[in-house]
Amino acid sequence: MFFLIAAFTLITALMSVTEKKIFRAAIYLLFSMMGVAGIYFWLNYDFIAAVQIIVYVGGIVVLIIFSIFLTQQVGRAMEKPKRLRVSFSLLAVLFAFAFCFIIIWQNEFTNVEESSVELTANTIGEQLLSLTGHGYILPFEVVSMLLLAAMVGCIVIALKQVPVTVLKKEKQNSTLS
Amino acid sequence: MEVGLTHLLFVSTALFFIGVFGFLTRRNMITMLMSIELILNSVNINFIAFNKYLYGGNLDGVFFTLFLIAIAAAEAAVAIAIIINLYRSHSSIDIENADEMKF
Amino acid sequence: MFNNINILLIPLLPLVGFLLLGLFGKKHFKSSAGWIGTLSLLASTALSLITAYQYFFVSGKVNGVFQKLEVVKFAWLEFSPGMSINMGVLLDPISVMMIVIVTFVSLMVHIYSLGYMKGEERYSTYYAFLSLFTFSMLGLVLSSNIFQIYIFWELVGVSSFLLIGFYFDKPSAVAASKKAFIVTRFADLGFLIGILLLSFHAQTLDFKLLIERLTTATPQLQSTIATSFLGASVLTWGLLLIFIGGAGKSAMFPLHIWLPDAMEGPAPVSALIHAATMVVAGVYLVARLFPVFAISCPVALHVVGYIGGFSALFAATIACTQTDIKRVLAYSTMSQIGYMMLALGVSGYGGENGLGFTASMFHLFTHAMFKALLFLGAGAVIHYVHSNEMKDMGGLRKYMPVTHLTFLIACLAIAGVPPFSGFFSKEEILSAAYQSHKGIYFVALATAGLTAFYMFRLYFSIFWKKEYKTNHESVDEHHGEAPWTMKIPLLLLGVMAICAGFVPFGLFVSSDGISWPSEFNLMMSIAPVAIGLAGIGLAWIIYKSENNLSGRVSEAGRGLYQSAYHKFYIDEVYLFVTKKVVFNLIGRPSAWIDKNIVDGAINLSADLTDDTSGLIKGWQSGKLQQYAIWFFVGVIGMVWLFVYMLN
Amino acid sequence: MNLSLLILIPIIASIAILFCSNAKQVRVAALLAAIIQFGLAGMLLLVYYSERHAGNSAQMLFQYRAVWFAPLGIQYFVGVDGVSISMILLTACVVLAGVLVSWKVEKMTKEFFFLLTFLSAGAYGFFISLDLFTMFFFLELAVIPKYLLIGIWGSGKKEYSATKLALMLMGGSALVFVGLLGIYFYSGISSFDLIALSKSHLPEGVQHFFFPFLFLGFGIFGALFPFHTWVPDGHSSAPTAASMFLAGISMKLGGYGCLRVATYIMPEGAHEYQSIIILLASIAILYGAFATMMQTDLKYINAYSSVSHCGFVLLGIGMLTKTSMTGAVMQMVSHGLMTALFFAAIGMLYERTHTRAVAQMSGIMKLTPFIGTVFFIAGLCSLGLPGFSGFVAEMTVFMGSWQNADNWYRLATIAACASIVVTAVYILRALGKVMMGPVQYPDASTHSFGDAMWNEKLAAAVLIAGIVIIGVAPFLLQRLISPAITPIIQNVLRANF
Repeated sequence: MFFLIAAFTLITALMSVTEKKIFRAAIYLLFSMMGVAGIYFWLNYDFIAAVQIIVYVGGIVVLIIFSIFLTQQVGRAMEKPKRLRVSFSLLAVLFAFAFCFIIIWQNEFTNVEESSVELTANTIGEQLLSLTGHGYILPFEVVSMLLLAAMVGCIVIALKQVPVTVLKKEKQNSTLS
Repeated sequence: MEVGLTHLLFVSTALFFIGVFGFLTRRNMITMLMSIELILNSVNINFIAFNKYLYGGNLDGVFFTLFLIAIAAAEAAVAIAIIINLYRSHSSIDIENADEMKF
Repeated sequence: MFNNINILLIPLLPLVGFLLLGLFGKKHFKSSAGWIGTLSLLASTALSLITAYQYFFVSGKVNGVFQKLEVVKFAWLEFSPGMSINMGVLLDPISVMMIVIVTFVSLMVHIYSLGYMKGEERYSTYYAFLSLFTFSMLGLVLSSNIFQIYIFWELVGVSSFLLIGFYFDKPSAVAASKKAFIVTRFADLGFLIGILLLSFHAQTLDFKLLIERLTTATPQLQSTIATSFLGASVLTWGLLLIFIGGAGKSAMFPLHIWLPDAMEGPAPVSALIHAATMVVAGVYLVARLFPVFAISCPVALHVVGYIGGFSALFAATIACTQTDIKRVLAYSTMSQIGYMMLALGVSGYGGENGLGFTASMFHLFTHAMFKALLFLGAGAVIHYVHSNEMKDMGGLRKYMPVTHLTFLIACLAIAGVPPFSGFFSKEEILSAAYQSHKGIYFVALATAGLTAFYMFRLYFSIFWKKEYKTNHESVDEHHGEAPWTMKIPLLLLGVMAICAGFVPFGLFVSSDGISWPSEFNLMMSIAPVAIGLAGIGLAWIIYKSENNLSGRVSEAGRGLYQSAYHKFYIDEVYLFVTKKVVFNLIGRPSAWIDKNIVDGAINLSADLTDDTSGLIKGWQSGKLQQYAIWFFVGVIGMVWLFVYMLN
Repeated sequence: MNLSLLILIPIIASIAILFCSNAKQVRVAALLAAIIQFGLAGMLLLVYYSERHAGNSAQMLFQYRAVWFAPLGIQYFVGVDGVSISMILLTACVVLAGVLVSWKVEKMTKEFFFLLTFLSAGAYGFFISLDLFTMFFFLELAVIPKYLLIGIWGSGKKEYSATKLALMLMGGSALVFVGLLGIYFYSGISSFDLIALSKSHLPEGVQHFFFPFLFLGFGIFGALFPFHTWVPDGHSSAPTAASMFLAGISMKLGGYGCLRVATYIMPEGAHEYQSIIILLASIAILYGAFATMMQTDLKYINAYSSVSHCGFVLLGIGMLTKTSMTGAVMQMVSHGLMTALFFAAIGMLYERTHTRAVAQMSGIMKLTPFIGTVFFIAGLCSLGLPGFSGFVAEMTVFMGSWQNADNWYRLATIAACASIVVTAVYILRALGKVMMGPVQYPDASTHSFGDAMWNEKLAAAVLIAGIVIIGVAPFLLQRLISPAITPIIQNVLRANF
């Protein structure tokens, strides 16, 4: 079962980065995310898997698709990447992958403790909001702030009207170059 | 064959490098963003796998994953806002066209 | 004892005059400047005469020896313990003699200038400079410290510079003043290094101690003398370097070139500075250090003698051919100073042996009187004729009786005709030379003849030769010979030129301070008088009336005449050295090197930085994915490093 | 006496200048500040004397210490001895004269005077600091405004000159900083305290290694050959007051640093590199003088002569005798006053003739007697005429150098002495050409040839007074400086044995 899910995830991920049509790439990404969620399910981390599906599949990928709609004619093939760069990147990536994996392969992992905690939404929630022990209340707050900041930032960036003069200047620049 | 930590790490490493490959070769900013999402996911898998196999007694990996997902969401939102803004000014989201920040 | 305030006032009064006239002269004392200067100097003269009387006749002698008295002394600048510039007043026979000469001649010149400089635009400035010069000169002769003398040495140099360049809108005057300053500065370099050398070995700068330590035989002195450098003892080097300073100021060959050009200044200035006082500073300096020269280092003294003798003859030769009357006098001055140096050079130390020293000082004294008189007379002539050239003069004796008379007295004095003053001093010099060095004696004798010849050439050319035909009819009606302010100094100096010779100089000035009666040696005086009269006779024949004898003589010795007329081309040699060597071979390359090599290196480093940045700035391409690749490669590389290299 | 006032007043004044509403207020504020500073400096001298007279024999008087950054041992630590006081007096004179001379600056008056005043704060701070870090801080403070002063108000190729000056001086301070760090880490006391450092004997190897950094770094400020080339370009492009500050004060920062920091703390290093210092200094003296001979621009003439004169400072320091070091400090003061006067005179001339080329001027003395006289005095002081400060300073350096008995060093001294002749040549050339000679402007009325204005007269008077006082009564300055040299020379002597 794991191998199936893993293969599915990797293949869709690969398709997603090589597909020429951007919309299809986004769809492949969606599948890849679901594959990752599948791995979480397989590991019995249901809660994480659910969050993964909700945030990634339901949120981020949809956001990406919207932005594609906003900026692109859907279905048109994207410009091809430069062959030199592709081959160079491929070489580098393969080498690095081999390198990293050899390190991992050679490493003996020793299990420190057995899984003893029942992973339910309840335990997660309690520990997330507790002040003592392994409580994560502070990071939780920080993340909340971050999300707020990100939201505000998004609005500011996206809504800002670019001044006309800057536009003109940039046009001139582009025509010049 | 017993599925172990190494297998999971293989998946995450592969995913990571697929993301890197995408990041390096794609010219469209949205697809580059998608590659970054793949990279982030591979990190998440790592966290979860280590938590599961090595530190079963704790939930730290889980929490990091949760936070990462939250941050990824924020990051994606900001990135897309930037991309859209860039699209407005440049009428393109090709990364090759956005090279004003040079010498 | 002495009234210190009086002595201090001697140099300070002119200083006050200078400050007063220099700061406020333009506005407040435009017309009265001359009188202020003259009066302050009159007071100064009176004080110096009083001082001289007190020193020579009342309290200068202790146990029959004239003492070196440090009347005033305070530390002006202390370098290190023992080595300090002490500003002070040193009274000894020669300094007392000098202050009398300086104040007297300066007073004469001040009075004379009242008439001579009347109506000048920068009248007050002129008097300010004169006062400055007088102050510096007095400071120089009264110096108790070798560095103090250097300080005033420089100050007289600069006042000479200012006065030569008084007519500063005349390019020739500017050039002459520059030349005078730079040549003497060059000589002063020697002086300075000499001071450094001597002071290091004597461990003091005060004359009294310096002379004492460098003349008493101590192991230290022995080792100083034994320390040799380039084949001569350090002491010799020091003294010779100091002599270079003196030679520069006293226009000894080959540093004489500034003196003839210095005649661009007003005539009274030439009389004061370039005849009577400043130019003898070199002689004074050697005389001041005379014990050191004579006792510890006779070699250096011989050099002084040779250079003096050569300069005397050399300058006398040139003087025979010059046509500018002030230049003739300038070369004559150089020749006479050479005489004084010569006398010092042949002198020994103490008693009878010190005849040369006494003679030199004696000649300095008489020379100051008659040479100042000659210059002032020449000034009166120039004032009258408005020209410096002999060819514009002639037959002036009828028009300028007073000038004629006094000029004649001075000429007789310098020619060594008895009983005028020059006769006595020259006779002493010649006998001193005869006693110690026959070669120098004959040089001196020849010079005496030449002196008589060229002086009377000058005299006849001005006052006889031909009838005076003036080009300035209208001007002549206005002024007669000269105003009385100009005549009085001429007459006074004339009297001095006659009488000065009768002073029994040996009683006052001697090498070791002990009076000794210099006896008059009749035998010794025959030769110089004869040769002097011969010179006068020759001049009489050639220049008494208009004829072409002079042309024929110069034609006969054409080569010699031409080279003497061109001052033996010394100026040209200097010009070559300065223009070609110093400017083109040192100055220009230095400037070029600085601009191109030193600065070039700096600019090169800047350019290199610029080029390098041009080369590598392409890396900042702005292309995100390039950055990513490098980042990625970097990370991999670092991991590689950490995993495989550092473990 | 509170030394911090010396820094505070210029800073307050510069802030006040920013709030002034018109040019006149700006000028008055700057002048007031300069006068107050001048008064303070004079008072400092008096208080210093009375304190010394009362028997206070501490090395540094009026110390004030406050911790600035405790973890690194950085303090704000000030105090003065005779050397600092003479430098402060010099600074006060030059600043006052500089403000007066630039009375007529029209372009961006407020910014100009702000920068001038600010610059002076840097200089004062540098001279009173006893903590090396504070000292370095003020050193930097005194560099930056110069870049702006030259770049904005300069003339000629000002951008080039300003950049060159700023870069070279920054390079110098970088070297200084390396040296400071070396001292800091190897002294073993982890402090920048100058007094404490001077008593901590740095290991010989450390001294040999770090001395060049410090000396070279400060040497660049002090126009050490061959790093002097910022001097001619910077001086000639700078506006009058900036030239005065540059030559009168900035170049002294270098000399002061070489003496107070490099030689004082690392005498062993100074001894090791003595021959090189002396060689470079005597080259600078002679070669600067010869290079001056060929210059045709008045400001270049003075700038190159500054190179030559500052060589005396380094020579005096390099000779490592008490007298020569005293002479070096005297030369700093003297040269500061003299060169400021020279630049002021050149500035005044330039305003009237609109040229600085020697060949284009003639007979100025007739037209503007006052400026002519000032020019003469500056020139005569420069060629070392007794009665002016240049003479006593140079002679003290010579005497001191001669006390160093090494024959080669004596040769260097003779070479340095020879420069007085060359100096006479170029000064007299300039004087003869510019001041004397026939009047070249037949229609003088069309040129705005007035004689000096009140501000120019006052500025010249301040500087001339300084020059003459030192020249006539050098013992005043000498007695101020000489005791302060004693600790330095003691360090040097201790290092020798």
